[in-house]
Amino acid sequence: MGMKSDIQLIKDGKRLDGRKPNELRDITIKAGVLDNADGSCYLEWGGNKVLAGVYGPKQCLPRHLSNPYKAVLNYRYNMAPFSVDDRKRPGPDRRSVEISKISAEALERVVLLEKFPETMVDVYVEILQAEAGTRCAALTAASVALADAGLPMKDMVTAVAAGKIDGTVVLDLNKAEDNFGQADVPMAVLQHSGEIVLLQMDGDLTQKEFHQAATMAIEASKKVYELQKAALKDKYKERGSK
Amino acid sequence: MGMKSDIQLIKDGKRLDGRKPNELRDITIKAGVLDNADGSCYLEWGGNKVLAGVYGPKQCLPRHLSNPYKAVLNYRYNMAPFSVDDRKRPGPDRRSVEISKISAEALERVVLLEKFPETMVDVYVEILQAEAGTRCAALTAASVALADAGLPMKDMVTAVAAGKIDGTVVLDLNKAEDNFGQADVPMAVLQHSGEIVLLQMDGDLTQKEFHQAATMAIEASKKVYELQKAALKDKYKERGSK
Amino acid sequence: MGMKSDIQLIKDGKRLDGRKPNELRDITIKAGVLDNADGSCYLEWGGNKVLAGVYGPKQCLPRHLSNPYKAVLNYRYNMAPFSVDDRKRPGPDRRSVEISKISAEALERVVLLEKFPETMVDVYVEILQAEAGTRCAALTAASVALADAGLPMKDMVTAVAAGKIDGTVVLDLNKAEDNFGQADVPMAVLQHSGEIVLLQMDGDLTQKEFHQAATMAIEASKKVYELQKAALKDKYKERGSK
Amino acid sequence: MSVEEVALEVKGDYVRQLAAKGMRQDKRKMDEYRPIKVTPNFIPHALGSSYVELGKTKVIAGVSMAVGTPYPDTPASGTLMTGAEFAPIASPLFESGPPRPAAIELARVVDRGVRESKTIDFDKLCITEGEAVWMVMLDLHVIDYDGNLFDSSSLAAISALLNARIPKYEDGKIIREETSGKLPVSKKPVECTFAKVGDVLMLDPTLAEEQGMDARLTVATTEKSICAMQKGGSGSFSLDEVEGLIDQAFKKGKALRKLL
Amino acid sequence: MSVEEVALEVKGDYVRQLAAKGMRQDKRKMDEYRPIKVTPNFIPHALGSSYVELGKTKVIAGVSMAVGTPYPDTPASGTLMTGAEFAPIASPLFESGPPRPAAIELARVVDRGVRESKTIDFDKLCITEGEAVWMVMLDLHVIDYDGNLFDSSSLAAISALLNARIPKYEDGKIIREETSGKLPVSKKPVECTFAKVGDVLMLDPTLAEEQGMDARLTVATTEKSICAMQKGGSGSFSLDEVEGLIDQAFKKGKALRKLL
Amino acid sequence: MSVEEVALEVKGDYVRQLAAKGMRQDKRKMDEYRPIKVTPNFIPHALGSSYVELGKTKVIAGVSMAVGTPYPDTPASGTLMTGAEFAPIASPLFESGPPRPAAIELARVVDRGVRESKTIDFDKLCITEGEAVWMVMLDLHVIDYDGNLFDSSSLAAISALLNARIPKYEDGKIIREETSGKLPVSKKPVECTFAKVGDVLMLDPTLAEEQGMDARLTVATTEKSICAMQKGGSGSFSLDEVEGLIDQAFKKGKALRKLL
Repeated sequence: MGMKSDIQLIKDGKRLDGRKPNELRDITIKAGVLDNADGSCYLEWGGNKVLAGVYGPKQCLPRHLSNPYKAVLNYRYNMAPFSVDDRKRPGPDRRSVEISKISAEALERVVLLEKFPETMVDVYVEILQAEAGTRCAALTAASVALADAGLPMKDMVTAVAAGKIDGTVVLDLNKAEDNFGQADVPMAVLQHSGEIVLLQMDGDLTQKEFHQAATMAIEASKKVYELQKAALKDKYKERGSK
Repeated sequence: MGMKSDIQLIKDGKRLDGRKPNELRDITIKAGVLDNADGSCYLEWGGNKVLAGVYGPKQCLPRHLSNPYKAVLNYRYNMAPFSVDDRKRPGPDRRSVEISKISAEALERVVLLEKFPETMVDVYVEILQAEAGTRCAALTAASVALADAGLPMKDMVTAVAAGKIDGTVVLDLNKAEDNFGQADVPMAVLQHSGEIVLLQMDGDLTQKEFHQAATMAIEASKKVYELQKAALKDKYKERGSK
Repeated sequence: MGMKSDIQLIKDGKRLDGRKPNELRDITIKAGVLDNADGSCYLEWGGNKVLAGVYGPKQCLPRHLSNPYKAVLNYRYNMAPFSVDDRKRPGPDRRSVEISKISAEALERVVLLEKFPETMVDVYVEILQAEAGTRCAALTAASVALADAGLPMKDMVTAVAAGKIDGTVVLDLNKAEDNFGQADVPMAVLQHSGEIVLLQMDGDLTQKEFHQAATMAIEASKKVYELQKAALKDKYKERGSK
Repeated sequence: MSVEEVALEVKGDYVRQLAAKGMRQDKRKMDEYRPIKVTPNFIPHALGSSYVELGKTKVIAGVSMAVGTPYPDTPASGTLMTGAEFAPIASPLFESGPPRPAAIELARVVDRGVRESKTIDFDKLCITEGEAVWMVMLDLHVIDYDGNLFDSSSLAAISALLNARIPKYEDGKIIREETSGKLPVSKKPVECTFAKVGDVLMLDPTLAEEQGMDARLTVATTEKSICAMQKGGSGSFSLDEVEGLIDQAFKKGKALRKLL
Repeated sequence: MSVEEVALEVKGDYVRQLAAKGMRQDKRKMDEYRPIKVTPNFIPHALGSSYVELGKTKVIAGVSMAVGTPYPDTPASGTLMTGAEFAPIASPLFESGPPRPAAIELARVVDRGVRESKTIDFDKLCITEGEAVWMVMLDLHVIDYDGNLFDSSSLAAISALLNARIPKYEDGKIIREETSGKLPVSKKPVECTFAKVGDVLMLDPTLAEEQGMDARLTVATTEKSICAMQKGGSGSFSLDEVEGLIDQAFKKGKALRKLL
Repeated sequence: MSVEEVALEVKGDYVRQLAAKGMRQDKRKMDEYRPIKVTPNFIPHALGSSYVELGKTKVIAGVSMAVGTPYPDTPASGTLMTGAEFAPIASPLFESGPPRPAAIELARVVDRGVRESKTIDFDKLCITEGEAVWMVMLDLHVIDYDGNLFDSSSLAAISALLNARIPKYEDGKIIREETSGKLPVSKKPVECTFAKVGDVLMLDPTLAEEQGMDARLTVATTEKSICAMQKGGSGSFSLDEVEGLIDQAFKKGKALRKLL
């Protein structure tokens, strides 16, 4: 956030990539793309390319981490070395560890883990190409992959970010906006209950601006949710036609 | 030891910080300063600030390290990143590992570990501010923390260093003396038996000088021991008055 | 392989170190050189100095890696820090891991591991001085150490490399030939069955050249095999004479 | 599961029962902090430091500095790095070893509060553009752990930064004995953390309350703006709840700022 | 032993029974590849990339570049570094953590095929002799694993290198948005891997076939030469077998090269 | 507990019983070394090396050198770094992995003996003040372990340093094939290690004696001075005992020095 520059990010009410303030980037979602994983999802979101895979419920290893009341949900957000301009060294860095932690917590709210005590569910998300907003793209894809794996879920998790650029609250920051903008608010919302299960913010927002950003993100999440549902339907149709 | 310099470390029988050859730096000891630890001690020794905490006896983990005849004593000497001029990277370095090893061995002599088979006692010492002589300060504090934890002990471990600067044997080197001096002899002594349970030396000493240094350190340890005892008494008084 | 240079590696049918194309460097093998290891071998091959030690069969640890049908064979190829010009950092690098993997696989073919289910056999090879061809020297020594440990073996593993320099197929590349040559083919062969149990190649070879190189290496392995046998015989004689 | 973990679980259940009745173990109000004590410059040899007690939770923050090359995209700006160590001395629940997710999250959330408030003027930390800048290293050292490390650590962090001095730099060498002024720190971002236990929202959770909570929200504010937020835990918040907590964070933030 | 490992063991036994009758599970001929699909430039933001499907096995290769100092003994040559990650998304058999021996072997065998074929003209990657050269970093990312990672990964690798471009380098800075031409790649080395199951030699083993095999031979060829080989597994080959497989590798290599 | 560890424990008990009767397993006198054999220059390609056998204990020391920047506080002095590896080939008690406390202690005690005796003239290892100095890297490689690694390793270390040569350094490059003289080594510090078993003090403990001992004292001496000491083990020494052992160390040191 907040790198200085003379770049004007909004001109004549349009953003540099031509979007209106409350417009999402293009999103494509496909469920069931991997053969080994129990559930999977490939998602493109603007320039982001994200692959999610789910294994489980399965035996919890190492055993001493298992929980007698519910399944343990592990989430691994991982950037491929070639996903960013400067090669990302393999292995978890501090940023990945934090994103994995809060994303797991978001999913724990919806997956009926108590149905599978002593087991674990592994959610792996590979960021193949990164262009701002990967954590929301990853979590949105992971939610579809969990549903594709047939895991019982209370609701779908849909993640969208809003932010502030050139003093204006906008939806779904792209890379330039993320670098030179003034605030970013990644959120994840449950469609049926309206609950917020992931929320971060950094930058500079007044209470009013936060309200505007949060409302905008929640509104947009409905569109993303439709794409999540459609992806799962397409998958079942395909299966049916085979 | 032994960095070259033109600094004269002793002038007119006084050291740069005004001490006489056989004089200790100021020492303050307080027992029972932490809430979670079973026993604890905060100790200031010249510019050193040291915090010791003890947990145990408790279940020995991992189990295969447990001993059927006695408790295992773990000692972790750890420097806080901000304790030295150039930030110390977190995690054990080779120096810390060595100090931890010999300090554990020193304490094994006094704690009645055979009373608690299959368990372990964890001794943690955090160096918050370092200014020469931290291993002695740490071990002295650890001994108080063990007593504060109520662990049965044969004797108290009291550690003091002597050394040589400008050809003179002196007590308790400070930072400049440690850098530019000629020898350092950290020792830990049991007050009742006179046993030496920690002994290191580096630099250049004749046999005679060693005798002088060792005698000086043992003599000074008596004063430190009084402060250790007083700290424990104060703690009990405080408890009593609550 | 294939660093550029103006060096002529073959002159008048002779190599820089005076060898003919199909000539091995000097090889010395001694079995039973260590006291702790169950079997051991010290081998000099040109400028290579290699020490192999074998422990086992012994309890397989960690237990979950044990195999109910056979012993697990572990192979650790390790370069001493001073074995190469630029100090080798201790610990396995990627090259060592690969060599260890394929060398273990080569030995699995000959050791009757199925006689010792649930156990493991540890083969350690220390490269004390390295001068091209260490993986073949190491595997040849390891095979002698296994025999010295009394482990039942179908056959002896003998490893020799052939290669190409200045367009000519030659045996057993030395350091300059390895750096500036055109191909290297490390092989390990069983003498009685003629089976190839280790084979790597890098550089540039036609099919014909490969045939020539492989034949040359197999032929030379017979000489090395005689030295392996002699080393084991000498060991038994020595023992007998004690 | 260790004895300590079992005991903590029991305490967490108790916290939930109490909360359902609108009560807290230590009889605090829902929007009340435990006693707070800030001791700036606790480690006088360090360039900046502070020791904070928040109830039984105790944290030390220390500031170190070094000279390094700037990032290519900000060639005229100093840098900040924040680390947190959960020293095992602080709790039977901590173990030695590399920082676990919770310690990483703590360091990153404290870092974000400091960084995003733009309280440090990084441009003033430039020595030679593109070549040499001051690297500020902020280390959080937890020594006694009874919950709410976010608020205690961020208080210690900003307090340490406020008393930090920059050493002299001459001829490519750092002269630690001399100073070339104070670290340019202009604002006082503070973090307020709320736990949601069932339907109850409570400020400044203790360890037992953290164990019993469903979710957690941390809001970092300066006088006028929110500069960072972090939700944690497997529970959720409604947007109304979040906005209410932001409101509270602004109010409580003022009180915290007075301690600095 | 996990459920997956037990299941795989059973499949391996079945493969051996079938092979003894001259058959394969998926009815392929012994010298037949599974369907292969190569999608070059799959990660358009990367300097070079390719996505390869070989039956159910799926691998992405990506090329990154940086400027660094050359090795002292080759002061006028760029460098190549190849890494392979067995992401746990690819198989229940993979775990997170540092690269295991199999991943290291894969990276090194793919690297050797590329390097030894001299397909990259490293001299053209020199910027300033002895000071600055391009470092090519080739990363293999396995995302679905059903055997024969050698052939799929080396195909992805060479395909990614063939479409890789070099960013502009000016005044000591990399300008990623502009290009200073394509990576100088002249040949198309390809790798063919054969499994030996009992006495039967079969091309392109699936995961089950790898489980059931005694030994494995990988042969990397360019049009005219063998450039790398690697034997694996605890079984063995006769020299005749090796030479026969080299022969096949030249033939199959031609077909693979057409996919690039 | 492994079979080897149990066996060792039994041997340790036996050592204690013998010691109580004034005896040692191998019939040595209490102040007697096992046979010592020093083979300098054992690794001729290395800059310096030595192979030492002390009874069944076998250690190789090797010297490597590189050019690096000096420490800021000693800009005109070369540096020394000492490492020790307990290769698992040396004993069933050693495992692979990062150096354990015992290996670290060994390396540091050997390093201290060398460093504090000032036997290496580090000022002569300066190439360009503040910029380039020789870094001496001394590596201890234990290949057979039967106790008393301190004395055997320090002997190997000083022997290797005594035969070490400095490569030529020209135009910023190391020319290993040529030499620019010997490493400037002036003294022969040697270490003598004593075990205390019950009340008995014995020189040069074997592995079984180390197992049975209560405490250990290592004394490093040059001809005239003590240059390093290290006490180990959970037992203790009286000051009289320490002074007696220092006396012995001076006497035994003379004999050791003749082997160099």
